Amino acid sequence: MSDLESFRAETRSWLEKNAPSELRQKATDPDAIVWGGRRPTYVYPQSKRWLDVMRERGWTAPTWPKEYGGGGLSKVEAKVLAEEIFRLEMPPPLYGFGLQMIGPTLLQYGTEEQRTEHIPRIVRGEIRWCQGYSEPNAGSDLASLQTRAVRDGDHFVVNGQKVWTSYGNFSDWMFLLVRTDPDVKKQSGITFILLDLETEGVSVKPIKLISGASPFCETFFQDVRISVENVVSEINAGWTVAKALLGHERSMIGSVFGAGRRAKKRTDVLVETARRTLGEREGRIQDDVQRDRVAELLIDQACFELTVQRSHDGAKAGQKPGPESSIFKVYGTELNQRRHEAMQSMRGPSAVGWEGPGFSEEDLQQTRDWLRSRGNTIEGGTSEVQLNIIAKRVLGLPD
Amino acid sequence: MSDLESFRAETRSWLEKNAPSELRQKATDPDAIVWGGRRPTYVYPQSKRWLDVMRERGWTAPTWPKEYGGGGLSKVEAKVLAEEIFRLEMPPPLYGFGLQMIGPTLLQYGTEEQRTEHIPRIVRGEIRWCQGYSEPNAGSDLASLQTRAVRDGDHFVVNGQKVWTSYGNFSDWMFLLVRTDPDVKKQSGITFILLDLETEGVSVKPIKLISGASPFCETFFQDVRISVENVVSEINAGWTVAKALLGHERSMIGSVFGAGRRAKKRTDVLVETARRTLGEREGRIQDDVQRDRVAELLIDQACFELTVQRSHDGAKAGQKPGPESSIFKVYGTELNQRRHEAMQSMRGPSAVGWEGPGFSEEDLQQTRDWLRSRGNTIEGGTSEVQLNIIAKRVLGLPD
Amino acid sequence: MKLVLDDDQQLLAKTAAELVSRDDALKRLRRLRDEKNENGYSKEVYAKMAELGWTAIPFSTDQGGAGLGVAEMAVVLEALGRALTPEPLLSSVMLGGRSLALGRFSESSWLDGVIDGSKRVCLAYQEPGSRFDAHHVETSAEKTTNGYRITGEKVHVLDGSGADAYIVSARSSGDTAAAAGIDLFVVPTRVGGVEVAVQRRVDARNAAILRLERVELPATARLGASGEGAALLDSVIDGATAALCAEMLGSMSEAFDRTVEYMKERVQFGVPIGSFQALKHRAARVFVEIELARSAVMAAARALDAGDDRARALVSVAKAKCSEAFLLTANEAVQIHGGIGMTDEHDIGFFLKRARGAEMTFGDAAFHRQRFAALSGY
Amino acid sequence: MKLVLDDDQQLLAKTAAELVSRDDALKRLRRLRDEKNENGYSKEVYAKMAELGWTAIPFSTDQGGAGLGVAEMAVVLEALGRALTPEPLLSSVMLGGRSLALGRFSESSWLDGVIDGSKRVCLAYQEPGSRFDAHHVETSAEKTTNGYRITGEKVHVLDGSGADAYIVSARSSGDTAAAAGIDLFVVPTRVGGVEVAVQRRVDARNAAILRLERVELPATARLGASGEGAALLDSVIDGATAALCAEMLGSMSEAFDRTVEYMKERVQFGVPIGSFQALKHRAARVFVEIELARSAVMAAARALDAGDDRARALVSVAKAKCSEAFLLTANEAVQIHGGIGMTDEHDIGFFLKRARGAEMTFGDAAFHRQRFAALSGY
Repeated sequence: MSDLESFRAETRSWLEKNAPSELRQKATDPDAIVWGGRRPTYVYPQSKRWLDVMRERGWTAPTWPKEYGGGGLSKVEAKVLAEEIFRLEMPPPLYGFGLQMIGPTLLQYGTEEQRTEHIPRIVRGEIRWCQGYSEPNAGSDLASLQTRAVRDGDHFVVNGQKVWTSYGNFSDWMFLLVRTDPDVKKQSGITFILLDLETEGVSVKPIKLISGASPFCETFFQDVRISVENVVSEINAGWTVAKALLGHERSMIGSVFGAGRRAKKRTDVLVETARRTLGEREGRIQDDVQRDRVAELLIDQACFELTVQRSHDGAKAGQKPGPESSIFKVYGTELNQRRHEAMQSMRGPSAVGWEGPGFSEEDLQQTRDWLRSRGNTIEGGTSEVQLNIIAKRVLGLPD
Repeated sequence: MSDLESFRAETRSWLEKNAPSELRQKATDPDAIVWGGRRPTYVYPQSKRWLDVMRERGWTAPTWPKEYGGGGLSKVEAKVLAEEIFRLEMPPPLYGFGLQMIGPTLLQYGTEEQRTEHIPRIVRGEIRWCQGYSEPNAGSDLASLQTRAVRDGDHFVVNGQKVWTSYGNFSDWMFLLVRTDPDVKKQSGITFILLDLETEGVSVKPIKLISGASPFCETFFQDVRISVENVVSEINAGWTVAKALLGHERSMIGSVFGAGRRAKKRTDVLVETARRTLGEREGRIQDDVQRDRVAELLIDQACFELTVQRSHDGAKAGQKPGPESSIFKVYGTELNQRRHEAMQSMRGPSAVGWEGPGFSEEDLQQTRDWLRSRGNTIEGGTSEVQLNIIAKRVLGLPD
Repeated sequence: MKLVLDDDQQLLAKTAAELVSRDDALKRLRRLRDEKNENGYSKEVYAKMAELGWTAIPFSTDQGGAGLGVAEMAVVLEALGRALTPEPLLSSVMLGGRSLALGRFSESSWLDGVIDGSKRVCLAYQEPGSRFDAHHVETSAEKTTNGYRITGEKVHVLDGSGADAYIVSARSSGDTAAAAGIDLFVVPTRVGGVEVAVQRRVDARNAAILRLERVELPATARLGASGEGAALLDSVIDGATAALCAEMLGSMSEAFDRTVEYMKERVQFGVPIGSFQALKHRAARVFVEIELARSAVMAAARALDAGDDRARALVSVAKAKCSEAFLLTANEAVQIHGGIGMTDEHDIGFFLKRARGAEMTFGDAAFHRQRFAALSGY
Repeated sequence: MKLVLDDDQQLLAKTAAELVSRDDALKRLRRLRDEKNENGYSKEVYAKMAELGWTAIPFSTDQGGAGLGVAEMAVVLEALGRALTPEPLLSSVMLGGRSLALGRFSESSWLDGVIDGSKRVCLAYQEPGSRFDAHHVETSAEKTTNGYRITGEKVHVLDGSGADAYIVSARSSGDTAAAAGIDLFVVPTRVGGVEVAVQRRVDARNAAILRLERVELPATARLGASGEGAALLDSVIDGATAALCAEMLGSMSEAFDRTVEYMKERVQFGVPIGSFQALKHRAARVFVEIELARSAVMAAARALDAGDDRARALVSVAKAKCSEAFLLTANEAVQIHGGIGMTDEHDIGFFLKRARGAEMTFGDAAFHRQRFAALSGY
């Protein structure tokens, strides 16, 4: 038995013993997502146990170094672990911007002190992170951000405002971009810094969306003092760090609409909605016009998933990463919107429901999801920005 | 009986007597179009008689002044005449750029001598005109044209090249734009001038299109001498004349795809093609998906025709003309393309025919018409230029 | 048929635009929504509209109306649509009132009330299983010795909360989707067996579910001759559809104007975003679609008023085009507004929600394409 | 299934790209078209392809082939598609040859000839009434004492002019569109009763009409077991469809690259037209579509080679996507090239014409959407 095979066997038996059976089959259940933080919540009580056993082994971040509490697994081992978790259809033990975004960034750009302070707490889910990038006047043109940080001894004093902070009201720390030099080219005067949101002068206010939900916040800074030790990389070198992180965010958002179980579920929901609302004969959607539209969407979905797969396969085969993140972002989000528009059409008069009575829970949720989907092509870099990136970086078209 | 009623009665009886019966019902027959010129051709022999009797009365240009050979009719009388011609489904007695474009321009901008020389010959169909605007490096950016005209006494000496001259090889005179001052803003150094194509140094070469037809020519000028008397309006003021004429061209092209009998015929061809290629049941197109597409196209067609009508009704009611010509150009041409794409889809494998055997005449013609339609969004100002115009002039969006 | 506003129509448009500019309807709509107001409109503003004579527009002078037509109603509703005005003009006049008028209802006090704005009469014709087919009627009308006994459920009753009476479609014979066998009945809200439940719509408009449990009606409650119900319903809904299209036209025009304004103001990368050619071209295309929609709306209204053969087909042209043009406009409006367009605090989202609500009223584009094809004989 | 080229496939791609870059196929295609050449390809170039082993690719080593698959054929055809290369690799290998191989044809000299390039065998399955339905077969196969008697007409026979033999679908029983009752037969061109007429296509590719008048065939002329014809036809056409998609992918990639190049060169208003954002965004969208098409083509070929359950559905995904992406690319290419793109003298129009020709081969996007839906069970 090879090392990898024995690793698989051990992992499997360990999971069989330690993965709470109540969470199995819940891989895509949004309620099974655990965000951690100082005030953690668990919809399913077993989620806490699942986090506990996994973080003990560092398996919330399987490939991160052991010295910072990570799993220390090789890529192939981590893949085996993922497959075994997938086999049981377990949800991930922990999720969030700490694991997905700031953790890898600190491993790449952080000081030893920063890593020692933050990485273990991310791995253990003790701190929930959020992102402070956009501002009211710095959307697509992010580099024009105006939140000022003025040096005062060993501290920066920060004044300004951030918007579109996902779950800012539930988070403990924020990584943010501040302007430390207003007199140079806009990209050159930006610093990437870390902030404990319990610091004096920070206030957070949720933003209500057209869908009725409030997943984002505005964050205001009034004379907030941050130690210079919290600067990641150099002062005024924040744009480089931010760009690395943005590419990561784009693929995250794109891949959410891409392959895997979520995509499968989305496919099923579309077909089921068509059958339910338009009628079926032996499973065949009755309305030929809408059936054609469903097929068109699912062909595009298949092409998109295959492109995500091709990108992964290419990366594994050592090909240089291409413009995938922009492609995935622009296409994945628009595809999701087209899917929601199609389902609204299929649902007919039932698509106008906001609250009961007279509308099913499913109808109400689909209406809100449709409205939410309109934001997909705006957040994380608008479609227009992605198309600009493709035109410039891939096609080499002139400015 | 009012004057107008008696005019109608007289016109009707005159037409009954003089309109050759062989041409009745041929209002939309392309073979019934007469272009006139020094070497006129008549597919139907009766077309010559029809032109003769009409031009005697100046009714080839009913509203033009009698002193230049026109009909001298009022707008309402001209409308009555058009209705009576329509009643017999007669083709127009004469058609072309003389009547449609250069004639009205000379009436507005020409000198008395120019009018006396050219207008009567246009009315009588003795001279066929063509347009010399575009150049290989001056397409959308027409004002960058480079054909040089250098003053030499009472003449200009012209050197350069024009492209996209419609029917240049069948025409007698050309109205063209030449650069008379290369040292000022590009729009300010252009002159509008008239040229007899039999002048020494002019050569004309047809351009074969992807559809196989050659309705356009390239025209080359080598030391061509044109008397300064042929300048229309002032020297270096040609851009103003050209713009007036371009607006006219746009509405001409747009309205070709707009209302009236041609539109009706296009509608019928689309529905008939659908029934013929996809099958029908009691007239209903069998394929629901394509039927939906036909309905979508014909709804758009109806909206477009109604917009053309609204523009005309508005003009009659004294409203200032709006951005109609650009709207008609961009939408009418794209609609025609969409219609051709739809018919290609309906025809399936029969859509690939270029010559017989195995393809019907109708199939072959539709394939060539499809290819020809791709040029509609390029000629007469590209769709992109029209959209720029709408954005700037109508919406007031900044440069 | 002339596709221009005559002098009287221009005056009407001006009056309506003035009322709209004085009265911040969108603010009112937002407040009523947040308060979960059951009626979803202001009685005072509606009274003002009645005072201006708008509730009388499409009724003959014999009936106490203004003797005008759908074209004039369209002029007013386009102006109201600009501000997403929620007052129930469309429902009470074009649906309720027109049903009473076309059905020659004997008890004239109802139509009088609609015309002077003191009463609201709503049309209850949709059912849980009917989707967009007005001839899908499961509600039963059982003949009794003195009249009829009605049982069934109606949904999506526009402005149905707080109405004084309902025009209810019910079936005395025939299959569920047959045109034959349908009659329309006037059912006052206070009659026994009537139950009204408020529905909450995405566009914050007033709507209700109407449950009729063995509702006893006299024979005189029926509109028109027996069996005329389906034809009556078709006529009434066609008129209301043209009027709704005019409202949609106003709404999409406003959403578009706000977007173009925003494109001139919003600066990114040091320039107004309206200077970006890709956005310019998209805005120009939206503009063209709205121009086409305007022509279709004007034509449909005038064809209905003239009793033109093509009227029904033109109503379908208008509704198909307006449904798609409004959604396109609203989607582009939110996208171009960016993040702020996704917030409930900003008004532009109300236009997106209304685009969906209006699309699903009287048939969406797909439905009207099919209807247009059928009416055109292919 | 891995969506990457392995080392051997990369080498094959390189070889094919080299041949294409040396040989100006588009110029040849134009010349052959203008000469009205009946075969529409160069025998010398085809011989060169056979020499490189391309005609042997998808056949097992037992049969004298290279033991490779559709994925490798796709690599070669993508390269050929870049130059709109007209040589009959797809028809003779993927249609004719694969029919012989899968049908286990007894007379091995035919397959040998296909593999060494000395013979061309074409598939004649379409009929005037069949549109895209390969099971629509009116051509009759009447049983005789010694074999079969075939009568019927086949159209759109790819590369059918100058072929040495045809695989003909014919029906011995069943309704016109039934799968049961179809058989495939090998019909040498020189057999009595066979008449071939050249068809002229918009894309200048070789095609023919085949008329069979009481053609007498021995029993051994049948491919596979009796009644296997429909299944055999489906398999062969699926493989050829995936291969055609690869060719289309190459063609659209080339049309796109030329357009992007033109956008960088062509100056209007003092700047390259590629600096206009509206054109940039459109080019970026075309790029994305081509990327998606590439993934679908690779997946379909690999699924076929692996005998994957999803193979047929993936073939439909690929053909639907490639048909639309190629047309989109070609339409945008002509539009962006402007006037010059409309001239016969410029090459870009050949891509537009080929987009249409390829779309209508083996089913267009609408056909494959329906097939995909049916295969997916909805």
